[in-house]
Amino acid sequence: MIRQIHEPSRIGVYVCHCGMNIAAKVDVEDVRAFARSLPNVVVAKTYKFMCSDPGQEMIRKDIQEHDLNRVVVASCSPLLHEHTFRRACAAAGMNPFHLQMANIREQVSWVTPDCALATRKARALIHAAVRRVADHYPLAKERVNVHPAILVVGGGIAGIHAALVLANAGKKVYLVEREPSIGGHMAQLDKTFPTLDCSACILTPRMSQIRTHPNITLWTYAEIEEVAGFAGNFKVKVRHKPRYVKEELCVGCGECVSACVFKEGRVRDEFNQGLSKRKPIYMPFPQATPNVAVIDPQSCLKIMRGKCAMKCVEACPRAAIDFEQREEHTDIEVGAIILATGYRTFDARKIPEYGYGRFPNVYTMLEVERLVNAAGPTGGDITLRDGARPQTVGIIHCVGSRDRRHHPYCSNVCCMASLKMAHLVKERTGAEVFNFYIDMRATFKGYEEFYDQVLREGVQFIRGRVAEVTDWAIRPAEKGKLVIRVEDTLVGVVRRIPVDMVVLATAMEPQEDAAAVQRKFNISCSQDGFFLERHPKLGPVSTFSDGIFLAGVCQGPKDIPASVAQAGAAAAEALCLVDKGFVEIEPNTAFIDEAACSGCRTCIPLCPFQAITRDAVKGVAVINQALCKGCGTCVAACPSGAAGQNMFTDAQIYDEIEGVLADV
Amino acid sequence: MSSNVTLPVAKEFEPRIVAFFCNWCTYTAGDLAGAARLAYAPNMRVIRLMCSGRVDPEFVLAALRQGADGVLIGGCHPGDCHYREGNYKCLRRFQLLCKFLRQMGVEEQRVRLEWIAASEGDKVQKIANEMTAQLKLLGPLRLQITPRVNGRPRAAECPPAPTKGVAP
Amino acid sequence: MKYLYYPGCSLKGSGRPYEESLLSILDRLGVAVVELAHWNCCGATAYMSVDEVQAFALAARNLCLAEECGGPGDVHLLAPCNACYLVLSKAQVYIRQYARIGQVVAEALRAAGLEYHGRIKVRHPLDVLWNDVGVERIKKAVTQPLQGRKIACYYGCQVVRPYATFDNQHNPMVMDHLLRAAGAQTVDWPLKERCCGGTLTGTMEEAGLRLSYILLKEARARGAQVMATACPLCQFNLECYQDRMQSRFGDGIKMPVAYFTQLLGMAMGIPASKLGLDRLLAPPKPVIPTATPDAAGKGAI
Amino acid sequence: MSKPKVGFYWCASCGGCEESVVDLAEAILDVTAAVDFVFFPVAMDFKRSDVEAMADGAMAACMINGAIRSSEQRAMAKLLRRKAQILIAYGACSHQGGIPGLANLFDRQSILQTVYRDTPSTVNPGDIRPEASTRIPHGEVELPVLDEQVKSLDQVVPVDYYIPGCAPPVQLLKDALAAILTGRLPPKGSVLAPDKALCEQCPRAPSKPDNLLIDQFKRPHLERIDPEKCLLAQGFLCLGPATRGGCGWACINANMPCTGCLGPVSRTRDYGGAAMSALASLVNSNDEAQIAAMLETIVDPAGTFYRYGLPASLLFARAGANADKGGHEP
Repeated sequence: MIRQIHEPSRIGVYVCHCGMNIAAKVDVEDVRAFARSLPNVVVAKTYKFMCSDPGQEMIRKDIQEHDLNRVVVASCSPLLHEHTFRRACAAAGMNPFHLQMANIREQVSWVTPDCALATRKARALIHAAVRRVADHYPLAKERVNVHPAILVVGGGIAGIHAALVLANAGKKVYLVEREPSIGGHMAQLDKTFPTLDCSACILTPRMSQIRTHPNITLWTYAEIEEVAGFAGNFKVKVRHKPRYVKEELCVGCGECVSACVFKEGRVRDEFNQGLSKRKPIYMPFPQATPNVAVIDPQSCLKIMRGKCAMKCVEACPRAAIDFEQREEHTDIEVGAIILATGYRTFDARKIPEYGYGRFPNVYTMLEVERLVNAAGPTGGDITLRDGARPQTVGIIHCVGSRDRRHHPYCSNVCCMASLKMAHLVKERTGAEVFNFYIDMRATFKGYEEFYDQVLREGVQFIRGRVAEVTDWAIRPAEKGKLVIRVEDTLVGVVRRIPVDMVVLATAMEPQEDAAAVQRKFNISCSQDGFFLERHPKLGPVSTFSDGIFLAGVCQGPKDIPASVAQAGAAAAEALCLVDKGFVEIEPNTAFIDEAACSGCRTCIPLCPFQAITRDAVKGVAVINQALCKGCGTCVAACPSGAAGQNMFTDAQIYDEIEGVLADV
Repeated sequence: MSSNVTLPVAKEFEPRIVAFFCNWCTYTAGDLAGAARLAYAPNMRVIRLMCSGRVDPEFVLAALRQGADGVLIGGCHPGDCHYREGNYKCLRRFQLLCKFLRQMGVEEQRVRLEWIAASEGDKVQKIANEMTAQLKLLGPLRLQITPRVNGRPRAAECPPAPTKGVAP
Repeated sequence: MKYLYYPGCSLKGSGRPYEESLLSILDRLGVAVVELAHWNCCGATAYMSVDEVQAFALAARNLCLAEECGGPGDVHLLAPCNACYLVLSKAQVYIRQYARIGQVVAEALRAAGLEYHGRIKVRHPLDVLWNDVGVERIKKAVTQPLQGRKIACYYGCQVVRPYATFDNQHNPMVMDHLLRAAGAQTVDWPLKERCCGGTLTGTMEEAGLRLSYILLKEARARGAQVMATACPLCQFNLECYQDRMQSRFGDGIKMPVAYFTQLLGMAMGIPASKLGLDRLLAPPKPVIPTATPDAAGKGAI
Repeated sequence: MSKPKVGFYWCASCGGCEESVVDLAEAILDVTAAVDFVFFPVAMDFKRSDVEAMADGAMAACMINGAIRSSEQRAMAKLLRRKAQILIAYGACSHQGGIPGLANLFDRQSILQTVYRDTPSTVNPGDIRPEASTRIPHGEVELPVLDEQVKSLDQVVPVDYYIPGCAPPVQLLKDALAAILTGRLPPKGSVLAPDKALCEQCPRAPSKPDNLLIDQFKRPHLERIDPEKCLLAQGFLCLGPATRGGCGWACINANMPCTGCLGPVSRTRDYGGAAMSALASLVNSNDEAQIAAMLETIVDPAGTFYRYGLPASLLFARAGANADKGGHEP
């Protein structure tokens, strides 16, 4: 701890026009003149784009020519360009932490319609910054080495792609999936739009690459329990759920499944969306990776009641079944984390007027995907629950999305998925297919062409949000059918369309535990509940927590190409971090002035990171700079002013308070 | 006699609000309000802190003393704190501070704690407007301040002069 | 919990069976109700269409009276008639949300020396039986189960829309659950909250009758033996015009239309006279065996 | 060589500060041997006119105890400031406003009403109040005018040093006198006491857990207090962590929690704010309602955290209470 007595302040103030973004509302010349009049300000200038090269160059030159030792930049949010201007200051030989920014764009010009008031507010913020910056003292970022391994959470297509990119780049990857197999939703799909590739055919090779890649450790049926640490040095605890089958011994022969005392499946088969039943011991699906059986403790007699003939154990030639398996934990260290936790589909029961759960022949899109699939419960036959073939099928778009009662957002993939389904149903059954849409959105490569193709195939499109699906027949043709009642907004009449089968294109929504995951990883969610990216344009895969990146639908609804693209981007960002080898940590840590500390220990229990301990010999608190994350909670609580925080000292904050309140 | 500091009374009283926003949620929400061009009353002046846990009741008192008519503290929603629990520590202090402020005749609308997530730019707008309107109705905070007569430094009046730092 | 009971005009007139049966079953279930003194018209139907604000003032007067005699805290006001339930709920929302309406109503109340503080919770018997009493208590009170009789539960257009939160607005189920608890079978039919014709039957008989006829016809098609309702006007439209429907549509529907409270009362073994069964034109007796007055009256009211 | 001249005066105070001088015991003889008391109304017969007659700066030092609340006290403070080279605020009232400073929670008018009309023991049928000037047959008599608010000494006149405490501990007085006599004084404006909080060498410090969180705030008069364990760890609101040390843990030794009479350390802007921040942070709950319930037992935050220093606090007095201007001198 040292007391720094610095030379008198020589401050330069730089007011940015940001084109017209600031200058249209804030009288930048007035503000500049005001700044120049403040004590210790030796130069004040305006410039069109301060963040541009010439802008930075101007600051750099001024620091040298005017011998500045403090700089205030009044422009956009410090969250956007603080790093830029710190670099400019450092380039001129000034300590980069002698910079303070005044946010006169996001917090002034963009939110204040009145020019005079905006100018006044800008003056106040600059006044505060000028006062505060005089209290700044030299600081330096600390460099911490980065652990070279990377964790990918979620084994859907996004997680799979990210893991493969990283592993192919030679990085050690942990891929953690909570289901018994990787594959995610893509494994459930039959065909992919718009090219109608077989989903399994393009996904399965990727899944087996994951399984065999020397750089990838795959843990399925496992969840993340705890995340501690920070960018470059995360400490993660992984919980392995017992599958009661030894993964290293099982070869996926399926003998145990046939041998199970349950002759028929009795449990809802998750993979087939409940359209078929499985046994308590089962293979998740034919291409499951790892290809290992798993026992469901909710239905296995041995586990539930302790009594069973245990035919499975007898049947297994490799003695892989182990009812003694218990939950296990592994601790790993990684430098970066990619979250690819995916989505779930909207529960169509929440819109009872569409009859899902009441009328047997109302299906969700994902259910019909399983029906269409050759490996599905009907062997690819699109049949109704009674085995009949539908003659007419209605596909309802935007179920749960673009709906203020549920999700206001557009779910992004439903139009195309509905087109694909319309094509498949027509192709397989020859049925007449109606699509009920609000707007058709077919915006990416090859999508519009596909829409056009489906139109030409004779699929009917009715523009209007469906009011209800009912079994109330009022015309003979409606007898025994489901009637879709809808206002056809192109014709301007209410229509009743009788169909045999209704398919609901349900929205993608955040995973049920998205909020818990968000807390675990210390990131944010946007209003819709999906994980929040750092910047919608310029940081679409980063989060506000350094070292944690997003891929796939966990960040927002998107289709397979977009998920894969984002996964690649997330992998690249993670590579950047890991390959650089170190991270720089903001020096905003707390510290204790030993000469002032009475050893009262108020601060110790308040630290969420256990960074504070008591030095028993000196009788004072000590803050471990490596553990401190810089929240400042201890500093605010210290009753005798012995704790301080770099970059946010009491003096700096009081100066800001006085600065913003001064009548300027 | 005591020199009671009164704010200059303009045609319409324009309250001054000091806001302490945490870096991760509320400050970001403030930026989002800007990016979305959600116009709001210009009376609020934001001071960025890393966490609402950094908000010392002394800051609130100092702001009121310096002429603020209201103070807003913005932090992450409970459970969402970037530092796990800083917002809860803030909440504890805030509740005791409010009790004291009530005794001191400071109306409860003047000092508020709001949880504003990074995505809630509209909430920043709403609260800035709401608070400005409420403070306009309440009028200026009439503190009866007696400053010290000599300029010699004492902690209660002047910022500690030398700044401290950790040797880099 | 105690409930203030707001009968409204219907339950003292054409809807008397509803009042009698409701009070009987509440008594049997141990739910205390006290009739609100000096209540007035809720402001429904024609009044609401002609002068909305004055209708709200009428409703608000009742709310004020209830607040005055309801003691501190939330006051639960039981409004069995669907129209009363809707208007009282709507008045609350409009007074709160629209300052101009709130002001006019407050002025009117002031003239009568009243002021409304917003402490009233307007409750429908369906809501109270489902949420406060609970199915378990009802099951326990059932002595003569309805023996699988098929009932079409008709909620009417007003009770779940748009203010009620106790049931789903598109496929309400509370009445179904209650009657199933009483041993009945309820039919799945899609017209639960469609219009019965309302006051149209009185002014444009052609239109009104058709709407009622559609309901009865579909209920019959679904195998219903009885239609259960929670609204005096619905009950009236559906029951009293069955003859006229026959002459107009050439289709004779003879279906008893009873208040759900009457059916619950029958299952509880409450004598017919205490359920107002004899006041119905087509009592459900032929399809649902009622308790013999004396045998079932034991320990009852 | 003549001995340095020293004065000692009281304003709004209880007399405890004078007692603290008597507590010097035999050491008082050394003091009187070293200095000449030229003004000490409690102990010696000097008049105001004696002081007025002195040349400006004639006293080497003058200590004033008590807060400032009346026209007379203000006039005396100004007078003594002129006559003394070093003016010392002596004791909590003079230093920070003290217990009399809690009167700033009320306006003057309501205080007068309470005292002269409302208390149960008041018998005052004519509602007679002290008047600044009263005409009697012999002429006009004057009483000091009661100010609107209570102030610390430095809110009236410039103060050179502070000796804190209610009353100041004898050791601090001894040290201060020694410093004055030897001329080895710290920079002006200093508080003549250690600048570390009381916990530093508290005899109970070893019993304080490192990770103390508080589940319940107890009130000392309602509970049995363990005579050895850290009081805060027992749930008593001990203000030791926020309060300047130097008192010799007198209260702690008497098994009572620190109430904060020595005031804040130099790094604190608002004593109560700092104390509230520390103690509330330790409340062991994250639930809003539960926190509120736990804080219920702190019934009087102003009286608890500003017992000795409301006038010196950032808010100074109850906001907006200044309706009555009657007590102000021109």
